[in-house]
Amino acid sequence: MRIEGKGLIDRAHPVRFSFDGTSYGGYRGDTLASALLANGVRLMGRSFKYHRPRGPLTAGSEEPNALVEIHGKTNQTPNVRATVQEIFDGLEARSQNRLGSLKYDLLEVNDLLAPFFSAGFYYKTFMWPRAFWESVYEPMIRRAAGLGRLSGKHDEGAYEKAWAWCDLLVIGAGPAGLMAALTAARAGAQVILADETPILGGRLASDGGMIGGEPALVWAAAVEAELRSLPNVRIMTRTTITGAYDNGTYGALERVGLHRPAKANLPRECFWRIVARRAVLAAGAMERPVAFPDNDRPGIMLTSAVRTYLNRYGVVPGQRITIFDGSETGRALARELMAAGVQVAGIIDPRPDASSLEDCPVHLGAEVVGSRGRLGLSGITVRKGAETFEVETDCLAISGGWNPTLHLTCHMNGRPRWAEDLMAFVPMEGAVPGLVAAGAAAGRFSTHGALAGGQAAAQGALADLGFKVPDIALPEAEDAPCQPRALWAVAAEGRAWVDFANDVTTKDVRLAAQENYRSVEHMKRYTTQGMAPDQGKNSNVAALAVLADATGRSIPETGITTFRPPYVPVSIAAMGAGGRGAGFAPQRLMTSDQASRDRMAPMIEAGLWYRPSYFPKPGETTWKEACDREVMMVRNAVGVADVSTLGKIDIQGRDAARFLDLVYTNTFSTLPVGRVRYGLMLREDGMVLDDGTSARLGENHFLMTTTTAAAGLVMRHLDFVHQAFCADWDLRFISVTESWAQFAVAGPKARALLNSMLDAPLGDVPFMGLASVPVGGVEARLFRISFSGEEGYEIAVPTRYGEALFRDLLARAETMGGGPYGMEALNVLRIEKGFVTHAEIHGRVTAFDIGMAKIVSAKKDCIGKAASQRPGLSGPERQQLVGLRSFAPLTAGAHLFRPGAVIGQAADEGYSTSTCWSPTLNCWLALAFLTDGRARLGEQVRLVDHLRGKDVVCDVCDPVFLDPDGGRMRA
Amino acid sequence: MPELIAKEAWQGQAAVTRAGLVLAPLQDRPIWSVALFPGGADGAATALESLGLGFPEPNRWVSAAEVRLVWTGRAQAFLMGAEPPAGLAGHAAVTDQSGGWAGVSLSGPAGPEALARLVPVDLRPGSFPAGAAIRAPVNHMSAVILRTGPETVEVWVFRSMARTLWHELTEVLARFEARATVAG
Amino acid sequence: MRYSGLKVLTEGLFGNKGWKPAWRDPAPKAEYDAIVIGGGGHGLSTAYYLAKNHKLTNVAVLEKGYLGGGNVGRNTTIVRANYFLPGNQEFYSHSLKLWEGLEAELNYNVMHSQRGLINLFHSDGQRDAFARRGNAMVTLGDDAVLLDREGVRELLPWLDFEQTRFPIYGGLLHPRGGTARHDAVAWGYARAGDRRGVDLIQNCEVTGIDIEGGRVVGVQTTRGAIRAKKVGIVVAGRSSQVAAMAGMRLPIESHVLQAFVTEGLKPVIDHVISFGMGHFYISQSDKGGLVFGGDLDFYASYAARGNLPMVEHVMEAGMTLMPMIGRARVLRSWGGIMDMSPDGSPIIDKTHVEGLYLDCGWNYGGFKAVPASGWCMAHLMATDQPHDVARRFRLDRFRTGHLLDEEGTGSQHNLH
Amino acid sequence: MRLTCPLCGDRDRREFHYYGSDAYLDRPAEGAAPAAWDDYLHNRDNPAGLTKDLWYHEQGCAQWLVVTRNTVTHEVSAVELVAGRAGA
Repeated sequence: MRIEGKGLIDRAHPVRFSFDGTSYGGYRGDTLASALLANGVRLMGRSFKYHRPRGPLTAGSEEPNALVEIHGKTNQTPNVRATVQEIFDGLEARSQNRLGSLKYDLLEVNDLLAPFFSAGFYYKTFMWPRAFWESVYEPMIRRAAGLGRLSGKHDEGAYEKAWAWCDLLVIGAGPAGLMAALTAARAGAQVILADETPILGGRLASDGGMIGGEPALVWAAAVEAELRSLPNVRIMTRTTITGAYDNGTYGALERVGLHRPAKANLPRECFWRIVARRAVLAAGAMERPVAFPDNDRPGIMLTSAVRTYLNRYGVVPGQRITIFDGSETGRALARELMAAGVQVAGIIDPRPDASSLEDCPVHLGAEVVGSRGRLGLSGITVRKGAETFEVETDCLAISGGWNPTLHLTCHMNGRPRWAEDLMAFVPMEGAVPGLVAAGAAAGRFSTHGALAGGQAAAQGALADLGFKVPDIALPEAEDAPCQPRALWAVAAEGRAWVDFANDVTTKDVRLAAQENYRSVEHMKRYTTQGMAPDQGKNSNVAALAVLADATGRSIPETGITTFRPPYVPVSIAAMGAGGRGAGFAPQRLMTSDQASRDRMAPMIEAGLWYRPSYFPKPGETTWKEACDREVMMVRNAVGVADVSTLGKIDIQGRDAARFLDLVYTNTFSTLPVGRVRYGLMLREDGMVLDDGTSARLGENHFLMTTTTAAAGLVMRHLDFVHQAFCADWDLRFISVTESWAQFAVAGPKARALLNSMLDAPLGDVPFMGLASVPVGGVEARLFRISFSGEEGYEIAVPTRYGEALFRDLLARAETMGGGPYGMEALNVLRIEKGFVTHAEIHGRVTAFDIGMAKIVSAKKDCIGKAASQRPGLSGPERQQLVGLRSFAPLTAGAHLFRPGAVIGQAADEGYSTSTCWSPTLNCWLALAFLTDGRARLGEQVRLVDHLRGKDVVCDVCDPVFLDPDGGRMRA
Repeated sequence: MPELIAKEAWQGQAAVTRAGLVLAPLQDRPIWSVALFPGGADGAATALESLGLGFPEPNRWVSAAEVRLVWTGRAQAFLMGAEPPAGLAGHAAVTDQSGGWAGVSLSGPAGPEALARLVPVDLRPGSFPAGAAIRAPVNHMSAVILRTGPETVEVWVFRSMARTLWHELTEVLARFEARATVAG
Repeated sequence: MRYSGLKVLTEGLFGNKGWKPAWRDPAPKAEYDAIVIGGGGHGLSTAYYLAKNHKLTNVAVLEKGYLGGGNVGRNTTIVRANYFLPGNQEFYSHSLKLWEGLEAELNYNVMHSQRGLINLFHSDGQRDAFARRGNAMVTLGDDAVLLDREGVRELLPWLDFEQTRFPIYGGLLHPRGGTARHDAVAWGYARAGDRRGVDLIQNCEVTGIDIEGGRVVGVQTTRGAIRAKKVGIVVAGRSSQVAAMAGMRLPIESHVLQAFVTEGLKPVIDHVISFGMGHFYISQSDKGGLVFGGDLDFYASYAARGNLPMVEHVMEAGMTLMPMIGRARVLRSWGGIMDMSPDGSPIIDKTHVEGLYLDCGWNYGGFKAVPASGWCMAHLMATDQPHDVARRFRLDRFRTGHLLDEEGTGSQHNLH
Repeated sequence: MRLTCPLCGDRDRREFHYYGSDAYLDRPAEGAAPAAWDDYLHNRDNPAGLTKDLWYHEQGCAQWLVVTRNTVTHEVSAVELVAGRAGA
């Protein structure tokens, strides 16, 4: 029911929305919950386990009951708090967690079975027969459990992540937060003021009151206006601080587009990383419910929530309201309701000695011990002394006291402190370095306490940061002393809910104690209390109070479970913004990229790079046809491949050669200028890290190449070795991977191809030699190296000429029966030659394993040498690199056995790493690791691939299948 | 053979303006890494004097006419816009980085706010003033970032990632623009 | 008291008044035949199997906090046996077999759910590496199926097969892989051990290990000195500190691993799925929350909480792989402290002190190992001989080079 | 988590790569006993409290850093350049 003249909603802007298919009206500024309550709708959901009818308990993000699905045009969002979701034209909300309609939920039968669904019942049953768990019990449990539904469709919404920096982050814009922000802003500090709601003021918007002699909201508006006028202040509304992390980092979730119709590119949410030198936690406090039998019916809500609905939204959630509250706020609510013309059926005040002077019935020393109403509250049972009586009512406001909103102070393992004088937990000071709690969050519940606390917290932060602390007179405000109250549970028979969201009752907590799950952590985990969407915000303290009572301990002795981030649930899409599709990692493109795509080459991922898989010709229907052709093209004519993705590191200095001697197993100081040498690099633990070639460009100048996969790893490794062990050497190096485009030109016609384009004919460049050659007016570097086994060159030009050179190379190659080749052919060519890649040097192999022990120099130390000499890393029991040949297809990842051996782990002697059909040798080849393999050349092994149905006997041979003497490369 | 034709990192890419921000591709230019050898600072300084440049302090860049010297690491700077002067040899390792980097400029008062979507460093003028140059990530990419005007910031990344940079920045601007249209 | 469906019914009818404590709270005795330091999953299962397999019933478990308060209660609940190196393979295979009978063994429903685990791969090279793994599993007698892209699509049609950064080439399906209810495992072993006479002593922190003449004789605790003939250190997460009490310096570095759970959702993910190109694995709990995790935060830590960079990385991985989970909300994140060893594999071995045994270095694979770890540790403590399936988990293997490096990332502790 | 790089200033943890204990700086001399290498590569004090470890400013200046840090509170008390340390 809407109350004229009350609330901060915008009555000039009516809004239409729907809930479960029924259209309703509300106003801009309404939440879904306030608008539904205004329309007389109290039933908004079903509880998790028992499927009990539920309506809102709160008016905030801690809501445990009123969770709904929001449906957009293309997707849906489950578990949205109706108490937070703002309405807009066209908003479509649906209830969730029901089988049938919200009013007639078939799973309500669970409520009747409640005696058998006690805490932890599932640990004690569903064990027989064994096979029924996956086939019967678990599917049944899963279907009944859960809350809302995901659609299963990709989330195509826009999301954003952002950074912000400030001197002072103020969390919450109630009186404490406003005062803190104002104090810091006037000092000139960079201030961020964040509040979860769309407006500033916090509970001032719900509770009214006076500040500085004027209505509190007038004061708040003036502060807001000043803050908005200052360039050093950033106000972030609809923004919840979700987590406190190390060194002043805070996570925050901003609801950017959730309160309006979807709009292209408008983020739904933005996840902020706020870096704050200091922070003030001014998040207020949360009211606690009271556990009494059937305390969960729609219409029963917190006193503070009823007050918020009345004063902020101009809504009363019933026609005849009862208040079960032993504090002055309960009295204030009663007066406000009556002033608004709403009938108050009575105040049930557990205090025996409080005033009974109100314009409505007051029952002192009384408690609510029961409630009625199938889908919503229709009456309550009140007990006063020995007598009980019924009260007809459709809305009951309850209050069991207040808990400071201290959750963020626990995020770095701080444990709250029990304050007996407040009957509440308060933040442990210093729990989050740089963060200070103020106002109700620190247990100072009066308005004056909030203003003074906010100011003091800001002043402390300013002083720490070296700002001049401004002198601001504190406005006058109410400063009623806190009346400690703790009404956790009413002693009465029946199920009394502690955790509404997970359907945990006081009986469950007591059962946990009875079964010796007495640690508060055991109780939580056994009953699931505190693990629901509200994260125990409404139930943790009460549950442990009940546990303390059941185990005969005090509350501080019982302890408290901790609160973990996020403070409110955060969508995966928001924290993962940018990750969708290709955004997960940068895409690196070679200069030849477009030319390869122009030739219809499928591009495949190689680390972050994209490389052509093969270059299809008309008439070729499979990749293998293209691959075989490309291999033969290289073997018989000439092929061109872009190899720019290999890491290239330019190394200079008088100690450059000495450095290479340290990081490579073999010696580079003896390499003549103008020559290239293959090098093997180990990790310090002795395993092969990477391999590649390094060229000596000058006496003190080398160019190292790495594999594509390990380029970054090697750079980091070199930086470490340099900075940790030889920082004083005359040595500098830098990656030049991006500065050069480099192309392999391989095949018997490679030299002819180069000669057709170089500005001067190629002189005598020996195998593993290098030359500087002019091409098309550009000075190119030419390396005579081969990864194919053919006469091969790699020609490098500055990146900007890469595309032109590539296109030109291809055009010329094609006139000679050659052309481009892709990764597939490149792989076949190198397998035929027994060259290893990271398929072989996969981090568990030594130089010994791959037959390269001979290039670990005995004359010098190198990184990894000592550890590689551990006894377990060489010898006949090691699996060693061999070749396998067969006329039947081979697969990589198959395992090797002796022919005739019984297949089993004990007989397993190795595995294949790379395979191909060799069009050159007309058979299948594989590289493999085989126990004592080098001693077994000429033997046969059985290659078994269970997964792909292969069982082939093949010949063990040297891994260099083709041209073992290297005559073709050296030609 | 005919001359090889150079291709700019941003060949054919036009600037875009959204939400009051101008994202513009920058022309390629000579870029040389100048990395001082131990004890090479004085010799290098002498050589660099010919360009009118001193070696920049960490997180700073200096310029003379169109030539810049940008700090990029310990005892390392990028010389942008000119070939390295003679006389550096022996004092510094000089390495051609030209064409290996792709740069954009982002201009407009909200530039730092837009870049705060991708860069985990505060680029507002108060903490990133005139003459500032840093190494920092742009989302998952390594970058060199410079303030080149009161409302202009340059971002340089590896050339192979140019397309990703452009995509991520234009996406940021699109979101920014959408936010601006619903603000208030 | 035996648990059963009938018992739940009868107790339900009579107000659940008859349920007995799941375990006793005994005061520590002056002396035990064996003491297990650490009341986590591994410690509790060690004590249980000492009692059950080796008839040692004068046994105590000393726990500084509450039972199951460490990593057994803060993991992503995955149970699998998909290793490929001899040494690991047979151990996890044995463990999975124990899991398969665990409810009957313990008379406690640990909700072991063999829903199938799928490791996705994203290149030909990764496919071959997974084939090697799968073939090793089948060779051992376990189960593995290599799925191609269409095979994955059939099971997981909602993955992003079109736009994801690293396309899905296929997956290795391990049908017997799955999940279990983590707390229940600790409680089940605790209750079963208690029933066999094991003393479970909570809030009892070991502060010293008493050694005389190279032989262990007992421990000092916050509840007094306790003598023992044999002592097992089973305190993954704090191994370095407890081992230091016996003068040992372990090949262990402690790291934090974060995990996440969303709000409850109706069933949407029926398997355990792991991403091959980023650190991300996910399943859905029976309560409906999506339970997922990623890699370590990567810095040494005892804080049991993490930071945002890894949080964001995990979420971004989720968004590129399965953008349908975008609107699920993360309810809670937490961290566990991992014993990271230099090859990613555990240690179950004797020490230089007679009667002192060590079970540690579980990296982040400890949960699925709970049954076999206890089984093998109990065997070692009772017989002084390593159990055959744990014979390679030696403390000296880093010195000798007999490594068990499944990831191939080498001796850097945090890279496994 | 944030680290103050001596060159680049206060930066987010995501810019850094972590290696391990600063024990990695004390590489045994050539010919050292296997036990020394075992200790160097594998065995760690692994303190719950103050520690020194190695971080690489990969997304910044590419410097290796020695960070003095508390493994329980994550408080950072000092950051130095590996290359700039005494005796380097």
